[in-house]
Amino acid sequence: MFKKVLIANRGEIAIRVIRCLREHGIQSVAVYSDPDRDSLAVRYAHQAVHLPGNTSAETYMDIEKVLDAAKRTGCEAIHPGYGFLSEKAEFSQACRDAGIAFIGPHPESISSMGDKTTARELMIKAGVPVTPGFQNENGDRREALQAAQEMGFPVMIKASAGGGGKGMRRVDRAEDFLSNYDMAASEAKSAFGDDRIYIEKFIQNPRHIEVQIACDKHGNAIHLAERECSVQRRHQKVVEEAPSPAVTPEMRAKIGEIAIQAALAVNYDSVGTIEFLMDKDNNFFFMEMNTRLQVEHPVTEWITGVDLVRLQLQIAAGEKLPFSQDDITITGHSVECRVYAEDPEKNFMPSPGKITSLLTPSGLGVRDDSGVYPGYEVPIYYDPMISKLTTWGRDREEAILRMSRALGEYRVGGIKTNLWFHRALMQHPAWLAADLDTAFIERHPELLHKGLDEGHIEPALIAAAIKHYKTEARRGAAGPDEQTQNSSQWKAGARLAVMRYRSL
Amino acid sequence: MFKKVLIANRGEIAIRVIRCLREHGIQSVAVYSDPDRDSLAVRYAHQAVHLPGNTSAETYMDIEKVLDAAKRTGCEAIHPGYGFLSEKAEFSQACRDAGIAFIGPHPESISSMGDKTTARELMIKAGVPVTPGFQNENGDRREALQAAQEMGFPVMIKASAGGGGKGMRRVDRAEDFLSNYDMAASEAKSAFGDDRIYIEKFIQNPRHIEVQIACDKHGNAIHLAERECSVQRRHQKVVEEAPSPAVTPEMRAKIGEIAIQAALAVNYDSVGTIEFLMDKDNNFFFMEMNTRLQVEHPVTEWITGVDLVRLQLQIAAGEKLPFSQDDITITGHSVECRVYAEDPEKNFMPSPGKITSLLTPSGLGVRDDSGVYPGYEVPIYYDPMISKLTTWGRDREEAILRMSRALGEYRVGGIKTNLWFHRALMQHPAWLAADLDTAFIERHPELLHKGLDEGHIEPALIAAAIKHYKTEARRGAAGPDEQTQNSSQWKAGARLAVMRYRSL
Amino acid sequence: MELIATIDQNEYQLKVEQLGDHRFRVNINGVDHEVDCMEVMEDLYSMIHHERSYDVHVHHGKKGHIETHFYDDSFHVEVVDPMQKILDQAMGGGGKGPAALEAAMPGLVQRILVKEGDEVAMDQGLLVLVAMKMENELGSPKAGVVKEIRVKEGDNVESGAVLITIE
Amino acid sequence: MELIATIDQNEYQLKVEQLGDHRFRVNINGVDHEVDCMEVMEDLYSMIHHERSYDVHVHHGKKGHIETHFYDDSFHVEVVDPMQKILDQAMGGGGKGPAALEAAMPGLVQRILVKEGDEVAMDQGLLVLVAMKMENELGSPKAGVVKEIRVKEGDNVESGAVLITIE
Repeated sequence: MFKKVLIANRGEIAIRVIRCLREHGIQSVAVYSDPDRDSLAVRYAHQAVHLPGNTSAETYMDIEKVLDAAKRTGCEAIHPGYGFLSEKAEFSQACRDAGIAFIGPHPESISSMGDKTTARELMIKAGVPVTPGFQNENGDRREALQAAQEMGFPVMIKASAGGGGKGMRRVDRAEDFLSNYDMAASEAKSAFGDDRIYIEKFIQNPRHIEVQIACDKHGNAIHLAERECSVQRRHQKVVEEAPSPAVTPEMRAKIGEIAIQAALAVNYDSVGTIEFLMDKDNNFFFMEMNTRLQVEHPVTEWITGVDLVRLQLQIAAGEKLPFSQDDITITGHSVECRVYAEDPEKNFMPSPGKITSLLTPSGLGVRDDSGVYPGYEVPIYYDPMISKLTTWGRDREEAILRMSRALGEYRVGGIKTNLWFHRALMQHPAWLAADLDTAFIERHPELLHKGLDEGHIEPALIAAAIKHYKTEARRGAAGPDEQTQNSSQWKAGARLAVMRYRSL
Repeated sequence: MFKKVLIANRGEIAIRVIRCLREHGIQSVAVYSDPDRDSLAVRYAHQAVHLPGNTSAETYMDIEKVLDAAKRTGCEAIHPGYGFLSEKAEFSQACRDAGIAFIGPHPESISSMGDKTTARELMIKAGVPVTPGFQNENGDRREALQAAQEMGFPVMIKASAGGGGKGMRRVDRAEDFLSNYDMAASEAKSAFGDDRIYIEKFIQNPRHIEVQIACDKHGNAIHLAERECSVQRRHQKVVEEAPSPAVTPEMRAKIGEIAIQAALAVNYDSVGTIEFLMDKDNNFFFMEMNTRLQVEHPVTEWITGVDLVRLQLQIAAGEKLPFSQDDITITGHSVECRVYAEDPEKNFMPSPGKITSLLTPSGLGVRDDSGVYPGYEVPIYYDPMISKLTTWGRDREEAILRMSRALGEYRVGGIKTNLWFHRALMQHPAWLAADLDTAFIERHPELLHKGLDEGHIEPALIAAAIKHYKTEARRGAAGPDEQTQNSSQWKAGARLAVMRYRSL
Repeated sequence: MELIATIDQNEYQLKVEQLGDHRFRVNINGVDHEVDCMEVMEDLYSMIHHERSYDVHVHHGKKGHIETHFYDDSFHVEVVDPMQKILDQAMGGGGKGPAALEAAMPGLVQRILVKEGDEVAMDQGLLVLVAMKMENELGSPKAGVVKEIRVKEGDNVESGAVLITIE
Repeated sequence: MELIATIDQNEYQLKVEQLGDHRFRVNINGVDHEVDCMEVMEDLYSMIHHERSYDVHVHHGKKGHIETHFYDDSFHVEVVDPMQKILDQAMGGGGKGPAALEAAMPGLVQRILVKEGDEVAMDQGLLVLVAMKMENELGSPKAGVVKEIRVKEGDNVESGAVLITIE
């Protein structure tokens, strides 16, 4: 096994990887941008190398700087996390050239799967069902429009190099196509350094089902069941669960086998995920492969007991899979809520700032993968996810009830979060009935309205009155310079703001 | 199932129960003493009833006050937690008389098992192996001494009504017997309101092995494997694990069967624990039955996936056991470290005070059952346990490595804790080799010495120098009234203390 | 202290008095409520009212708005001093006069979608601000004419900065 | 600022200078160390020194003692000003003169085991204090004669209270 590993990432996933390294006596090296000097990752790692700059492009996505840090500190391997360099074939290649193990798949599989056209063709060849789509290689907007018209609206516009919802847009009418195309291309350029666009037929009311697979460098491959990620906002997953309530054991065996075929088609040699759309008739369509660890991997860890990061390390170190397919059993059910610094009432607008107080839930069947601590300032430069809360139960009902309980205990002061949205969701009849599709939130706008229980109006009035009273009392005691009600530097300036915010 | 339940307890176990009630839509009613107004239990419960007073006797152990609170708030059941009223047969009886369900066993089984002589006789009758012992019913010290001399020193002196190490003492020589007897009787009196003493042959270097059982009111009984609790300080468990590394599947089946027999001998109807001592030749001796939930129940929950508090509720509500023995499978291994506000270097002397900052660990396989939060003041009136940290792994090694990692992340400011002791323990060769007995800590005094890694001397000097520098800088800036270095009210007065502390 | 509070367009008359260290009397529409309210952490109140317990997080939103988060429920409460309320009504409410598009968070001005002098509708996109890895299209606070554009593409703006004014 | 620090009876000469907001220069036995040391929470330092990272909790023990807790290790460091050290040495150290048994935590005096005028050995039990549900037998700070017993059985004592003096 490796003796020292660099983590080319930040936030909760850097913590996730450092935890695993710590557990196995492997030295960890964090890299950090200017705003991340005070991050948990820096604090928990054995070593920390500064990458000067604020933006991703200057820091976590700068291949040369990252490799340089790994070489100087004597790392034998690099873990890319998700996002940033994790799905850049040239980074996997650069690691190989530098004689450093990339904890992820070999570059050829990343490029094959990263390019939507190649992936499509490979999948069709391997007998995997695919959705109609068009790769706009030359950047000709008119050609893209024509392809969209041929497959029929609605269509999805996606960044070819993308993932995580960035640069992704649904277009319902031909006249909206070009403006959306431009914006997606521009976002793709800034997020991935690649403005190529992929157009895909939009499947109505699909469920998002994905299969976790793991392949070693010796030709062994297993799947670790599926996850369902149908609850999305801004085309990004916000709640996930495993197993999917819509998948029967027979379907699981079948899509597991298809997923393994898909991975073997590119000689895959790490953990990865095959994403499918499932239509109302239980047909599966290959969407894409994520050639990396997923944000939502903890739900799979809960139901299988497998440490997926440890498995990644073992595979990257050349070890054989320690499990056969028969060793993988599913126990119970797990749900994940992504906790974001954002305002669900304002179309999930990010809400960076200082976390003035923090209470995280725990107890039986609760896991919180967090990247923050009390006093930490959520920076404006990166994704606003602050933690992933997951629960486990003997069945879906117990996992959901436990999630409701855990969300109740979760308290974040100083910034807005989506915790109350998750609480409302966990009590929603359609969610409880597992009546899901990727437009779930749009179909249920009542989730975005606060105040469920009339019995709480009186205590809400009392608490607000006392808060107002205390604030005024403090204001009276303080000098004029200290009359700011919010402790965050960002918030201070925003008191007078009348900014209007609209969904894209 | 019940609609409303009162929790006649405090601290982490009150939280544990409230969490379970919250998950199942049952209203929770907390009771609280004066110092516990700001406790987490009050905050998390639906209702909170004040029991005026500071001491346990005035509050949590006052049967009348507790029952009164339950009646006034319309509770259908009372959960006693552990300690306090949990093993008082008269409380179980009083609940029965008041028509309130006691979430624990019926009073007859508590009194049978609570009285060591009766329990012994019942066990001998049921074919359960027991240790030689003597119940001093009439309080005659001389008679007790004679019995001790007959069974041969060393002997253990225990509170007949007791548990949790209170009033428990080992005596090696006849001349030390009477003074220890008196002190034990006095502690027993103040802790349990009952000064009767039980004398028992001391088994040399035993392991403490206990079996978790569950019986419903319909005659069904199962066991949920064993826990090992050999690492003790002051005769109190400090680290526990499940399953025991010394127990083979064959032994497990055998002692599981014995434990079920023991429980059936008193028509037991709740969850409970049969404690055994295991000598070097793998002989088991019945020690006692704990007719309640144990502190260390989470390790069993980790390896079986069973929510033991939910099971208690189901049984108390008259439901049948939802599992048969065959449904109970053991997956992986779990370890618990009890986190105390105490100073291991001063013979684990309690260290109450204000928690100025708090970071608790999380992530894969980590559970923290805590009763505190940042800013909370650990009161001087009750047990100084602030949380129970448990981890799970696919095997013992992974669980221990994960515990080491989790302990590293755990940060408590303002009070002393035993976290560094646990960290040293988790790296100790004898612990790793599972070479355990109840005198483990005495045999390994090196565990009580700080500073393992020479490489940390330089950073320790640097940090201490900067801390001293900052403190002096603040002292310079502050007025003379603010020069107290410690924020706790208790600590402030202790700065000049030269108190000497000696083990009992 | 007298206050007017609004939840979901229902208005309540409030009166607050502090009786002790953590005891308050709050009068709602003429009915007194005595509560035991401890601030256990910053902005986190442990409130006991008739033996019912509430662990409530109070969070200042925009001016006068207080979010109250309970264990399993959340409310928006708008709180104003009666004097302020009268003043606001005298001003005739919003909608008239010039308005400013401000940045509620710091970010990078990626594209400006209008020119000075353009006529714009309410909510029409004026500017794209990149913040926290998302493109946020900011809409006009009112219908009117773009008076002044105070930033240019590529500018980094602080929170609260006036970006564009509309008349 | 110059200091003398002791770990496990090894003495170190230290010098501390603050270079910037969270930059310090600490000289240990003549060798300079420049460190980046941020106080991320109260008494919790994130320290980077030659690209090695330490998350260290510093905790004041008894006078001049600082506990440093790392992720996987803990140390006791005794820190004194050189001037204080000289003063202490001039005083001839401990062991002579009267000594007081004080309560390091609040509790209830359950039993007093000696009388005034008794001769006691070092560490001999003087008094039983009940605190946090445990009986704690407090031993004599030195060998000598019990001069004054300032408490009686049943007393509740505060932390720091002098219980018994020994001469």
